[in-house]
Amino acid sequence: MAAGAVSVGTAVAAATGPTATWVRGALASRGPAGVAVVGLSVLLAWLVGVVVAARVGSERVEAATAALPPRLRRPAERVGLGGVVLVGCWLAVRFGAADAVHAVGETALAAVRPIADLPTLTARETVPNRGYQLPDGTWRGTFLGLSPAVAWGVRVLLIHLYVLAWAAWVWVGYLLFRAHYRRADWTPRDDAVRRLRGHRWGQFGLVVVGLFLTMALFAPSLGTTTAEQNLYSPFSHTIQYYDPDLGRVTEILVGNANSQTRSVGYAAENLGPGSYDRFGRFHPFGTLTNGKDLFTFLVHGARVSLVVGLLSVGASTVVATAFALLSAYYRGVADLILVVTSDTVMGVPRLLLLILLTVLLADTPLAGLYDGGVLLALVLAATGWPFLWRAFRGPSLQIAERDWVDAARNYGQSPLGIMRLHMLPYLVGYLLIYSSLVLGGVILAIAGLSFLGLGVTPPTPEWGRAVDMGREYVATESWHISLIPGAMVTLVVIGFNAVGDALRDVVDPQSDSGATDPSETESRGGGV
Amino acid sequence: MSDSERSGADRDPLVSVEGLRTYYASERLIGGKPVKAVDGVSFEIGRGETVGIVGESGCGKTTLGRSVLRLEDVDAGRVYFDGRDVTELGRRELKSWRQDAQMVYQNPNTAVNERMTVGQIVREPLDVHGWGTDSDRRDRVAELLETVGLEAEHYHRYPHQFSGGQRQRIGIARALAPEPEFIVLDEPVSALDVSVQAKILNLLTDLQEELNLTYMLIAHDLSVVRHVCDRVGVMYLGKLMELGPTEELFRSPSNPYTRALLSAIPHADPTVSQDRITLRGSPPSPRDPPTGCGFSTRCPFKIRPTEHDAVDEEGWTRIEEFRAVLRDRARNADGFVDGLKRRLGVDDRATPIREVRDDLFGDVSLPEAARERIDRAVATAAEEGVTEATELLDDAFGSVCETEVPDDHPTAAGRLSRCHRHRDEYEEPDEYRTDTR
Amino acid sequence: MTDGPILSVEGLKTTFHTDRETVRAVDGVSFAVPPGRTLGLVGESGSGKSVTARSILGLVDDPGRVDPSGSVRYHGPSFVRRIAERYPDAVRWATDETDGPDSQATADPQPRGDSSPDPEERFVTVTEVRSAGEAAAIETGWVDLVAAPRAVVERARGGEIAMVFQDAASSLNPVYTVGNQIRELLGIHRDVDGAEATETAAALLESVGISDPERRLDEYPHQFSGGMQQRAAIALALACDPEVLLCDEPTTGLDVTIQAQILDLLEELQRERDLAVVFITHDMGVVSRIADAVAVMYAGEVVERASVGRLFADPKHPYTRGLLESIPGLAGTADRLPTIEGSVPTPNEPATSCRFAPRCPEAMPECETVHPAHVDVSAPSDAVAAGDPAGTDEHTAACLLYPEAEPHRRRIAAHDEDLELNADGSTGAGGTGEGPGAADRGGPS
Amino acid sequence: MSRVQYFLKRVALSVPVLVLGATLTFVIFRFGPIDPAAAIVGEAATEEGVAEYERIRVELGLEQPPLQHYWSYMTDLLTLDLGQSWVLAPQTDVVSLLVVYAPRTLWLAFWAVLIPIFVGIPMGVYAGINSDTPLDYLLSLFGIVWRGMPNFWLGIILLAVLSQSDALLGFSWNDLFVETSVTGTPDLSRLLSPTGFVAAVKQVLPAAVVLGSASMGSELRIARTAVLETINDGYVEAAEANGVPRRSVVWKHVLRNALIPLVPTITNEAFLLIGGSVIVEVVFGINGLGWLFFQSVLNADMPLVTALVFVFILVVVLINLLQDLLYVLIDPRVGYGGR
Repeated sequence: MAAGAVSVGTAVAAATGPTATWVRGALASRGPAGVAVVGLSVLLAWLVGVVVAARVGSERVEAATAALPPRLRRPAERVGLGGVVLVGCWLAVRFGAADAVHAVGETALAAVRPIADLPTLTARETVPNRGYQLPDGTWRGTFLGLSPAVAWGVRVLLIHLYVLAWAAWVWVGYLLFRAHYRRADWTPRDDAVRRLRGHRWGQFGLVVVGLFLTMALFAPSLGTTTAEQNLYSPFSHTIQYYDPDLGRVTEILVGNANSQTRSVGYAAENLGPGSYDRFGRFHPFGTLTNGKDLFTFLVHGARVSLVVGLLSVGASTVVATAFALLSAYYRGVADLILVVTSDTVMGVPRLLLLILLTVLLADTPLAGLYDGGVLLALVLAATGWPFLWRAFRGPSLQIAERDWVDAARNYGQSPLGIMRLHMLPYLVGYLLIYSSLVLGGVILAIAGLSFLGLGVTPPTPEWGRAVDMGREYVATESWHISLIPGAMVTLVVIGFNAVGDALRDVVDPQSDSGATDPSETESRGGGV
Repeated sequence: MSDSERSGADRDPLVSVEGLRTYYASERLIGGKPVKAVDGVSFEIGRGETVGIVGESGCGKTTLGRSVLRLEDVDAGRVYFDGRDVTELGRRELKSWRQDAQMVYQNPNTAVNERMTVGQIVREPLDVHGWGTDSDRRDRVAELLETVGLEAEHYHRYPHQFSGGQRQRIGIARALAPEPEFIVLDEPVSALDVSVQAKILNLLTDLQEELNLTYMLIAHDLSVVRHVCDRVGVMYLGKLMELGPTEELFRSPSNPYTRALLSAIPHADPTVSQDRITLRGSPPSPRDPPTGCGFSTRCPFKIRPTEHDAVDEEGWTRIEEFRAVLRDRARNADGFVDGLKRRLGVDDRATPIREVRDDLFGDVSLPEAARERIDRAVATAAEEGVTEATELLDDAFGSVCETEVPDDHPTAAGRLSRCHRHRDEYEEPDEYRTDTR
Repeated sequence: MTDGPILSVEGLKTTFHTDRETVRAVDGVSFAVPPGRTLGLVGESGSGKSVTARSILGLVDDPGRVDPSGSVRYHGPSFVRRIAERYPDAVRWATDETDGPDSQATADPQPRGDSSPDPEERFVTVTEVRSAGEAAAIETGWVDLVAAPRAVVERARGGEIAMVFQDAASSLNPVYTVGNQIRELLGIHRDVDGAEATETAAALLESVGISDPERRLDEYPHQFSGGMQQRAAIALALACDPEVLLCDEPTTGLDVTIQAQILDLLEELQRERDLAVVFITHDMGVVSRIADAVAVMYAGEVVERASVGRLFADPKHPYTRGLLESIPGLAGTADRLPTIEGSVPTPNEPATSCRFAPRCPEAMPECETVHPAHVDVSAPSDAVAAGDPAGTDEHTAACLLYPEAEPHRRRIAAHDEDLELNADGSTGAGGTGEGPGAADRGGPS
Repeated sequence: MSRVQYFLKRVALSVPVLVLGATLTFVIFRFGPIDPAAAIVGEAATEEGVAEYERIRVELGLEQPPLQHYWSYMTDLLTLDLGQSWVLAPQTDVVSLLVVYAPRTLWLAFWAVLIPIFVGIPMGVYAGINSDTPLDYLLSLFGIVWRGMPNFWLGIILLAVLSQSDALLGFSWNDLFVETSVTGTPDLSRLLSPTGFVAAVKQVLPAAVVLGSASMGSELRIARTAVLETINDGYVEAAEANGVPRRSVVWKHVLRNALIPLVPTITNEAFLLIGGSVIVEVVFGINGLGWLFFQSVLNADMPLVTALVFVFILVVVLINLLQDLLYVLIDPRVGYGGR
């Protein structure tokens, strides 16, 4: 222990000199911005320190700060600890620790990759659906020589069976665990599960969400063709088809083929749902105005929506939960500051803020990540947390009033411990409810932005863009371009809302509806 | 006041409270008055003793209990625990002291965390204070559960699976876990049915004997207090009105409020004929307490100004009621909207003060002097305002009860009562009461 | 005034059907209240007191249902007369004179079976008709509020039987002034409105002890203190001008000094208006203070009935005894309070045994198999001792220990016999006719 | 705390929101990734271009030290001196732009708020009173679907249907009552003449229906829940026990209380409309504020963008205050105790 204290002491001493210079420099050269940077660094150090102190046990650091007055001791410890950790991290980055980690990771991946590369039952390669039809009507290259539609159908079926099997396994496993391994013979969650079993509307929502998740997770296998080939770089891939004019199998660039399979509103140039094009390609939902396959576009679009949605909802939920716990536990000034901040963010209509921020940040490096997806997620999270915080604040305040929180304070539980053990578990229900409602809203918002040509950049597929493409053709032969993606957005949003409703009924049947108000607006992501 | 008067006769004090004040800040942004929840309370609790604090809702008894445990921010005063000043403790000392003083809560539904198993609940204080090893803690929890009349097998059950009485036992087990010396019992049985109540009270009594605990029992149910406590303090509007050994206090209450409170308890025996005092009105808001003695607005023993000796009992009742109406109106007239209404002359719905007077005094005969004062107040209310009229009446009919805060008066060995009537120049409450009957 | 009760409840049963079980919240409750008297209905939580009160007014919400085998008889003569006139088909004539021409002239009934095929549907019973010259008037009789159609029950609400709830704060509509709410009821039940209604409303508020009533009329419920809210709720009930007042724990949650005020007020109002009061509470002290007679409820059943003096002086049922002994302060200064083991069961099976048996210190094997019936437990000597030499004071208990004078076997047989007799009869005290098979079906799932 | 004090407190709380909101626009303007002056000048490498760039920087106050600039910027905004547009409509005052564009959006928003209130709430109340009937389920389903449908999608479908109304509906939308086109900006100059009024309403109606569709769903659901909850309240039972007829229970006691949670819903929806107006105005070709904002963002007309954002914040703050005012009027408990 003594050694620890000494080392911390030396580290602090060593850090003091350069830090002081840096602080002075920062303050002098950058004025208010410098002050902000210094303040933020101290805050960051403090936060890291709190986390570290919870793990390490604070006795070791006590010696180093013994000289300070008692009021300052604890924050100083935290900042000191955090500083040490941060400096350590910086040194590690500076001297190539990251490379080492990277190398280790690569080695590990290399070991796993062969296993991952094994053919799977649901893979496109196992059940291929791409081929060409000879004049005698037989198909080449497809699974068992079946027509592409049937082969594709078989694959879709297999994937869904696979997912179903997983779900069944999880459910049976849970029941077994509950019956044989869990020590408590009853938990509050059991009641929730029982209520869910009688909740038809929620089950409908779960099925819809399940289908959506399957679509996103298995997008590469579900599509009739690959995204790489059909959507991203059609001019770097070729396909074979039987050309009746030439009377033989010919190769053509996918891009060139696409230009001949466009759907632009009249019978001569339209490929509706369930049709084959002249290159033997099957289009379950028809083609887009640029001749690309709508179904493939949609399944990959689902993936983008899901990733962006989860990222943004995850980020805003974490922020909102932390803020809700803080404002409910400390109240007073902390709460007031958060009220004003969130009111300010909510004061700008959300969609306007989204439009503004996506355009503003379009040229920053952030926008390059995941074709603008990461930026979109961050913007959605930054504009969305106040709504969630509002929703969590009420329940948090109620929970903070409970006697058990008081009792925990009375036997000396720390504020963090109280928030984690005695408040957070009660928020989890609300967290799930609002997250699912918000996810629906976020998917709407993403679609709305891409409808306006913002957000995720082409050619990355996004549902809203398909709706936009088909705008002028709604009343024509090519109605499918707008209608199908729009209907899917609607269905998915309804699905997530249904899950949210069900969770609300299931988690807390007596919950007062005061909490329902924000959800009603939140589930729509700013009026899209 | 000597210490022996405050504490139990022969015990050394474990907890002593001196001039404790706990105010809640007003929710108004500007110009709000604080709620004086606890307003200068002093008492001592001897080791192994049970001191009861009784009072009606809103009198500050729960806040007092929480302030003693430092669960509320105290505005003034000291709380000594075993000679140490608890209000001065730093974070670390406070945390370790927290083991010694625990609390049992009123509502069995909110007292324990329903997302944790019984075992986790009882164990948590042990975890927080790093008590023993993991298996030590388990054993201790099992032992505690059995101590409070539950079973060790209940470790993995959730509170939902228990009845109100059993949940209360869980709460008690949790309070016992850190081996405290002192427990604040905040209405531990008031949410329970009578038959369950009795069991919990028995349990608490047994535990006290077994573990040599010191209790501070907060309750509104006087029969519970009478059954359990060695000494009782009666609270009204944040102040201790009377303090004394239970039996003596119940048998011969000194303070007018205690008398009224005791006489209001319906006795579960119809053959006992009670000399009932029914108080008028409800307790004033602690945000806006009366000047002088807090009980003066409802006190049937109130000292009356000598110049109105001729007014009879019925006359006084009416006068007090008239004053209450005016006070009430004056308070409402403070509001912005009402002020505006009055200025615009829209406020015509409320009966003019004159009619109130006619209603109240129409059928009683008052001496000329008193009647003259009242008429003057009515005129003032019409000309200047209700607040001015109220002040006029205060001048005319007010007494020491409304102007001076009474001190604690020792009324017998180990007993204190806060009432002006204990002063030499006035009749003692019991003398007064027999007089007027 | 008449000697008979104004409200009598016979074998009232209310059940709640859920997916998992059927809870017999009220299981064969009987009692009667005469005008000007107060019946105290006491019991611990879950004993079915409040459901009883709600069942009387037909206010039981889904999934609760009042079993048609029970009856709630309201005897108010003018109401019986009005309903008999309004629903002539539904009148059943219980007396011999019913066949006489007088009665037909009275309410123009067609008491023959032809027009009203099902006697079960006749919810108005007339027992006595007084002829005064040409017109004859129904003197006594009752309306069965369980069998009566909804419209009749709704007419009885307020004007005949009004109710005061436990939580006054929530039983007053927060967005209307107190005056508005009183005036509404005055308009419905007394047909007064305008300035007259305001005056009456102010008088009502004054009569429940609210000073400066005219100003208070314009205030909203949240501006009243807890005690005043309860007073206002009582004023609302009184605005209906009822004959019977059901008070569902009106003082629970109030401070003792305020409780004393409310109890005083109720006593005074009862004296003034000759109200019959059913006072529901769990507080033995309050009952002893306000009630004339007491019915003790346990798990949906009344286990003991007596005048208040006799019940407290000489409780017979082991449960009543246990309850009284466990009140702190009553038992003197004993260190330990006597307690009742166990807790109140949920009555989810038909009663084929004594529901108190598992907790009863005096239980015997038969308690598990025989459902006790109410037997008279008042010895004449008791009556004299209790200052009621006439012995009119009913005191019954549903326990196999009684009648005490009988030897053990005769006693059990008495309860058993009673039970069979009830199974044959139309209304039973316990509803035990279904036998053990029903118990199996109703078992916990 | 009285009701007036409650309201004053809310007003006081909206001041920091307004100031912080304006600060936010300043940060975007001054420190945002887009240099406003560069965006106005465009890519001009010539000397003239550089001079022009410098001139605009001075004009916009960008050459001042940040704090000084902030001060003048804030005083301008808070005194409603909103500056002028540079790219979209060069040398035009923002205020004069607002005078042209805002009425169209207001007209649209007016109908988009009104339609849900008069369609959604009655439906929800009906569903709540007759809960668990087939009609209730049907209405609830409508509410859910309405809420789930994206505005842009509903808009283009409605456009398609109306433009083909001859074939699909059997009548021509364009010629119905008065002649209008399906898309386009309503003409608000002739509102006072009957035909002008009808034309203006008809012109904006499809857009308003689309814009209000989700609100309609929300209000339906909230009204239903509110009614269901109110029906279970103590005073409803007490009123029934005291013999208040059912009609009167529903109309007097239930409805008034059920309205209270609807107030925030309606105002919340109202400010969602501001955001939604962008999409609807783009789809229906209405030259309103939403359209103006969208164009100014796309053209990086930063002075106009920030001025518009401030205007929107102002509107939201006002709507919030309106909500509080309605609250104070409708719920006498506001400001007392916990509320």
